[in-house]
Amino acid sequence: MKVIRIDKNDWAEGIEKIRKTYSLIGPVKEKFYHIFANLGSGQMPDMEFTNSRISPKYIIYPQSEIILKCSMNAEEEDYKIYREPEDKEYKEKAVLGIRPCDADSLPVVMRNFDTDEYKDPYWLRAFETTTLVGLACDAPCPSCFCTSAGSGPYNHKNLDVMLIDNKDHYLAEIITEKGEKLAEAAGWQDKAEGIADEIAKRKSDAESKIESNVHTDNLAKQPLLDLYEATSIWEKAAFACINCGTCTYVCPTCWCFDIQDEVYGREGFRIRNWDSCMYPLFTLHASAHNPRGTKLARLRQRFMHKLKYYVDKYENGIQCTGCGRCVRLCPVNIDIRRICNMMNSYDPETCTCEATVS
Amino acid sequence: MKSYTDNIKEISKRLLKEDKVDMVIGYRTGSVPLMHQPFFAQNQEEVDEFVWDSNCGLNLANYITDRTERIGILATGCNSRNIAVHIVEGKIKREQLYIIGIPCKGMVDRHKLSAMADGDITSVEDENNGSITITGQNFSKTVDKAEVLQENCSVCVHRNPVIYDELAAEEVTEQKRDDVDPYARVKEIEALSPEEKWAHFDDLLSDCIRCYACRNACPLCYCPLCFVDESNPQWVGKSIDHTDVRTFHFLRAYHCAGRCTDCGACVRSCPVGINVRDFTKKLEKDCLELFDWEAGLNTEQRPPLDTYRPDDPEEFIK
Amino acid sequence: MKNLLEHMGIEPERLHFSWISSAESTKFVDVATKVTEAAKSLENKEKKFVKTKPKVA
Amino acid sequence: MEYPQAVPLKYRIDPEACIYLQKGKCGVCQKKCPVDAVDFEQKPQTVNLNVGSVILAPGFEPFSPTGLENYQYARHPNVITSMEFERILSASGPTTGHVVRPSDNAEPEKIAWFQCVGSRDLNRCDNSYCSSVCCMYAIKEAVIAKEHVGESLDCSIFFMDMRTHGKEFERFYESARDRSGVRFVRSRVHTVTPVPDSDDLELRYVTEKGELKTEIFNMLVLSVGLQTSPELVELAQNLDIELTEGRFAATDAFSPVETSRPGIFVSGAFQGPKDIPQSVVDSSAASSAAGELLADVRNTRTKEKKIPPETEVTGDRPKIGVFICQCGTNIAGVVDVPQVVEYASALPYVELATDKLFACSQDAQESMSEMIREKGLNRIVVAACTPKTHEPLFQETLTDAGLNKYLFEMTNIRNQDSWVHKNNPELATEKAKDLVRMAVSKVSLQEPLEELELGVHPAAMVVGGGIAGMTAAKSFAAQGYETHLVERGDRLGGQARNIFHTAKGDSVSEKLEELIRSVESSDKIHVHMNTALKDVEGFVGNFKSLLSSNGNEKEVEHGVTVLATGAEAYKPDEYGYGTDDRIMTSLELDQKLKEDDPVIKGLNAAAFIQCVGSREPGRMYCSRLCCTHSVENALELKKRNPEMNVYVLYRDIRTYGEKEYLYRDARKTGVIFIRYSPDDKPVVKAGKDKITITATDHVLQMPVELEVDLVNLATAVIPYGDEKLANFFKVPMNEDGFFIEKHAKLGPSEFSTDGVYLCGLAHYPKPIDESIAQAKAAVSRAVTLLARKTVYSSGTIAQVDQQLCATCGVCVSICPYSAPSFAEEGRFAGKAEINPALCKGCGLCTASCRSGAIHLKGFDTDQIFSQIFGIDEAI
Repeated sequence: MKVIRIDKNDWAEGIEKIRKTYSLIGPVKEKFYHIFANLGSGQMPDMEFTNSRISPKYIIYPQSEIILKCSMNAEEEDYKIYREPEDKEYKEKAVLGIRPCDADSLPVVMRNFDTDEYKDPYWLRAFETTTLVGLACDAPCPSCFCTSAGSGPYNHKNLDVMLIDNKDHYLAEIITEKGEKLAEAAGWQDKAEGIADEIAKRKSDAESKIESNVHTDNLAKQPLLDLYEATSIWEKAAFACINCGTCTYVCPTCWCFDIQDEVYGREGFRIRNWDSCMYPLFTLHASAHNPRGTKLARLRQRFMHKLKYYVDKYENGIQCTGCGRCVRLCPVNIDIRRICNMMNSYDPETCTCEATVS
Repeated sequence: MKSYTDNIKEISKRLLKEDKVDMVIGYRTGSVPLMHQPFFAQNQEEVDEFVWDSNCGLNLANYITDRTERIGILATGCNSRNIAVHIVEGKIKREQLYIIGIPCKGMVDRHKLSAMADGDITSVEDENNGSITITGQNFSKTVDKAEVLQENCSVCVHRNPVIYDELAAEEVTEQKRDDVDPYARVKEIEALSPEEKWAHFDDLLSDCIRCYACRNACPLCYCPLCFVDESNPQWVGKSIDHTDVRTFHFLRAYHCAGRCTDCGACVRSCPVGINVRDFTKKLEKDCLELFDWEAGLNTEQRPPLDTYRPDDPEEFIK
Repeated sequence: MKNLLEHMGIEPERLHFSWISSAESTKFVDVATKVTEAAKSLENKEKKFVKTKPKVA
Repeated sequence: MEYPQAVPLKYRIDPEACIYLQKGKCGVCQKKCPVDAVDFEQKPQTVNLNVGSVILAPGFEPFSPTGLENYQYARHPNVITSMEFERILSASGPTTGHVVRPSDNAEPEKIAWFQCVGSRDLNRCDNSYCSSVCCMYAIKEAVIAKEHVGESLDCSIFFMDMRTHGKEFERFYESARDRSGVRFVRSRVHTVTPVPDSDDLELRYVTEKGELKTEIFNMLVLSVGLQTSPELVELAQNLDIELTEGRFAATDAFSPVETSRPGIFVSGAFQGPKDIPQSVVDSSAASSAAGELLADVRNTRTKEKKIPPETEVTGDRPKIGVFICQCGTNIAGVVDVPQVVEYASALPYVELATDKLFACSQDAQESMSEMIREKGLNRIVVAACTPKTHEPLFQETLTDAGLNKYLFEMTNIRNQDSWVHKNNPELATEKAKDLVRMAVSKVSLQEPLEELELGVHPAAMVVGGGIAGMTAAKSFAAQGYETHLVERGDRLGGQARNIFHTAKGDSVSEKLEELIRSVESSDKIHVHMNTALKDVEGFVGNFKSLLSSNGNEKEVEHGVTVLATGAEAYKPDEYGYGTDDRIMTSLELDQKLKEDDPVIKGLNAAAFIQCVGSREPGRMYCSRLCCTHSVENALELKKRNPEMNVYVLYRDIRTYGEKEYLYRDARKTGVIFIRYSPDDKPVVKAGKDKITITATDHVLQMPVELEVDLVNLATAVIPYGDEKLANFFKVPMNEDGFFIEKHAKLGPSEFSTDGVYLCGLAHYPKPIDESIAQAKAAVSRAVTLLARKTVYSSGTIAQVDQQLCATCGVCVSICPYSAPSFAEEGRFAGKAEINPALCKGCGLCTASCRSGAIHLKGFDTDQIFSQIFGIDEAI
């Protein structure tokens, strides 16, 4: 792996260069919070940020996305015949400053969109045309727990380039070919040698700042039905839950969607929208029966999916990268760390568990 | 404000012990700052988890809808008014409730405080002298609580509960409408031209992700099937198209007309910090001006839009 | 309802309430014409609350 | 066709004008008529009918001002009568509602109305009565004219007394003056002269201040009065019934619809000049009176109709029949009907589309019925005129053909299309297609609906034991129904106890005692004295009321309810009332007159002050009876002591109808009438010997001082405004506290709530004869229900999807008919449910249900949406 040095004075210049081939997305402060947004001409990413309030998953997987389109004009040929929209662009894009935890959510989501049986063309095309220029995390939040969720502040395995802020310059680890291509286009070629130790130290420093963690060692071993029936976990948590979709919408790894047909004027659109397992409509059957008709069932589904079903099915850790957004933004303080630890420590014999957040 | 917490614990323990109630609904300390969790206690140990300070901003009336137990519940001014609305609308019976009244000095605005902080807040100290200290990894700041109150609290004219069985503290002095103008912000918007108004709300809602936290945090939104979730007919599109987003907010607000107590739960719960109250406060003002009505001040009268009286104002008909 | 619509930027001219009995056909024509004209004469021609193109990805 | 509302709405030939009938030539109409409806051979026939009673409702004729030369009516085209002006205002009139004057079809800028043309006039005609209706219709015409032309139209009404004594009329008068800007000029114009070289008219009149003025108007409307035609006078003679001085059928105050000949009843303007609500009251009262007479033979001549069993259509593919009416040339003259038919036949699920010359005609109905059976149609669309009048007819055809009558949709391509777009036939045709397409898309989703059959408990309850209540109870009993008469006080009789004479001079107490006796002795009437209504449940045909009397509670069942709760006299705090015994209300004076108090004869002077508490802000209504009452008592005082000086201080004397004679007589006898204005009210000072009244004399424009020994305050009639009672039956009250009837004109004695009726002062102030008429009217309306034995609920009612109900109670609170309530038991206990018998299908609950749990059958969202999306295709 190659590491280069990007002087912050050359940073802007490089960005201007890659603008020609990439559309750029980066952190921008809007009102109170940072979001990932398209960078207009001349606009620079604001790299002095903790993390965006909402996860940047929408860059590849938009909240509402037109997937098919048809005419609603009876005289036209494709009247009520759905086709892929011709104007859908998959221009090369680069995301600047994405945090490792968010990048680490991509392989998780990919497990859903890229399977042997089914490949989601929209997600994959968007993913393939995206180059991720990550920014290693030196000041994690108190509610971050990436290190115990299979990610980490310096985790570069799902990035194409990882930047490390080093005062007047960035150290950039070029991880993939995509990354290489971008660095070339930007003209960042200043190789930094002999800094492996320093990076390792920075990494362990950052990791040591992660104060909280989740215990996941026991999750796979827990009998599924026991967890499912662990009312001591679910009852109190479900009480506070208001079944809003905040946690799922801010989560980088939640992938569920709903498909809706809408008519605008003389055109019809098939739109894919994020859905949320917190909503009563999520599993509502046409018969009006709802297998997850209660708040408790819905809340349990969310955590069981992330922390048990996923674990069992993919054997690849939990469906969570520890970004901590749901912890910070849940209006009623339902804390995935607490729930995870409860599930991990649940003793079916005594029906008790440890309700700690550490 | 220790005394509040202690009194609450004491009352709750007594109620449970005397078997007056099956549960007491209050708050417990949250795992992150500014975020206490609505929580119910069924025994003495659980009562010990109770806490009360200026981070108890969600409306507890949201948690009693259609419950059948005998419930002890903490209620500030606005919460108690929502309980009254619940009683009027048949969502709970007065006999089921033991209302522990909390004279309220306002809740702090978590959005405001986070924006003030240089980094993440790790702890919040609610001093009794009316100041708030926020501490993070590399900073500590003390601010006047009045400055960081939720906007609805700073213009609140019903801080004391309107119905209760017992008070957990002495009543606080009410702010008068002459001193604070609850509708200052509404008036600002009213003064804009239609184009500016449209633009204002476009901007206001531009961040909305339609997570429905505002709706779900609202005690008034208890319909088994919300109009936005209806699919036949589908009143509102489900995407984040701005027309649909606005339709949702506008109609939700309208459904709350004459019922909203400006508890601020919608704003507090919004993950992206939208001031949903720009809709609801206008309706509150209209109800006051047109019908001399404030929501939830008694448990008998129905809100004005639920009833018809021949003397209802009808200036809008030309 | 009218107040709230106006509050969020719908011009007052766009929503109109009148009592018109079934016998007052001329009044109905009048009112309908006036309201239509008033709405058409608004400076801003942008259709509000009309979905023309989905503004989504 | 005589006028658009004629029943039946058919053409007839005027034999006087027909060339064929007169000269035996022409006959063009016969050749042209496509259905051979013209028959010149028809001859008048004499039909003998054997009937038990006769009701006369022959109406009136408008006074013809042809003879009044000073008004130029016969000579100048721009002087027209109010009836002619009505036609000008009418959308279906000669100018299609455009206010233009006849001479040049130009829009006038200034119109004057002259009141009392052919009324209150003995010099130029012999109608000395007041026609009762002209003041109000003139104001209405002025206001509508201003609405049509615009604010700028100058409308002036020249009048003597403004008589807006009807319900809600005073407010209308006020708003016409203050909001619409109609000018009211108290003056009788003496000269009208055409302005040379123009089509205008010059008016010369004397103002209130005595100034002579001339003013030019573009147009003049003569508010002509009502009179009985000579033919009617002849009819009356043939029938041997007595007429009054004004040539109206003579009746008695206590039997206001009975003519002098038993078994012959009268209603409407033939009984006296009156407006629509009063005529409607009369007609119901007359039918009730006839019903009392014929109660024994009820239902002996009726035939029952056979209805085929209903075809089951659920689950069947829609097979829609579309019938498009040409309505003669009404529709076909504008809309290209064959094109619409062709279009309709290609619409989805349409099995058959055809046109009819007149879809409502007997043969068209029969062929429709046949086609339904033949083609197996299961949904029907009729594109014709208004469903308001014709929907029931077509639904009956469906029923006759064995189809559920709700599998039907009607669309109005006449009133809403061919009539309004007659200048644009092409677009009208397109619009007709749109309307038909919308109806077709809706009807395909229509489902058969069920009407609930409900029994009717054959008993009535009357609330209030006054004269109206007792009359109602007696009428029910006479028609064979058990009746509960509930009176909260300890005596029957109500306000009538306090009244001395009727306007016709009959003693009230005698008749009242007679009435009380007959009520008390009737074995069908159960009188509940000292009784309050504690609770009411149930609905039309099946009410259960809880009566409470001295702590004893009793439940009574009844099918109908009449509210006759009356009103009371306003107790004034003005004019020194209460400070001096010589200042009294009208009822107190009546008491003295009744007792023949010797004080009365000894009085030197007495004054009546009118409008005490009436026509005031906060009580903006005329109490209707006080003018007559005061004038009558003024006459009585004069009778007892002709030397007495009697003054009446008034704002407008409102002795409407033939009560005007009393006013005339009072003036003749020397009663002095002094008008005051509400901003300069008389001032009453009670001295030791005399009471001094200071007022401004309207003739002299100077203050006058009257010294009197007695002041009579004609105080307002105030309803009890009993909200609890109103709530029991979910009946509305207006801001004054009077009950609001179903329809101001057409339903004056009933409520919108089925099975509940009203009469007497609780409805509006009125004299005894009108109260009695209304009591009988209420009974007549009620008996039409009781006589049916069963009632059917409508199929178009709301229904709760209880899974979705949020139990918020908005529907319960907002329903004017108490139809929704919370289910008490079962799976959905606590959720709202709707009583089909109470639901009127108004849709209020459906619209106000936040969670969308309520659906209005026949107007469900998908049905309405299919219709709306049907329009979309046109855009």
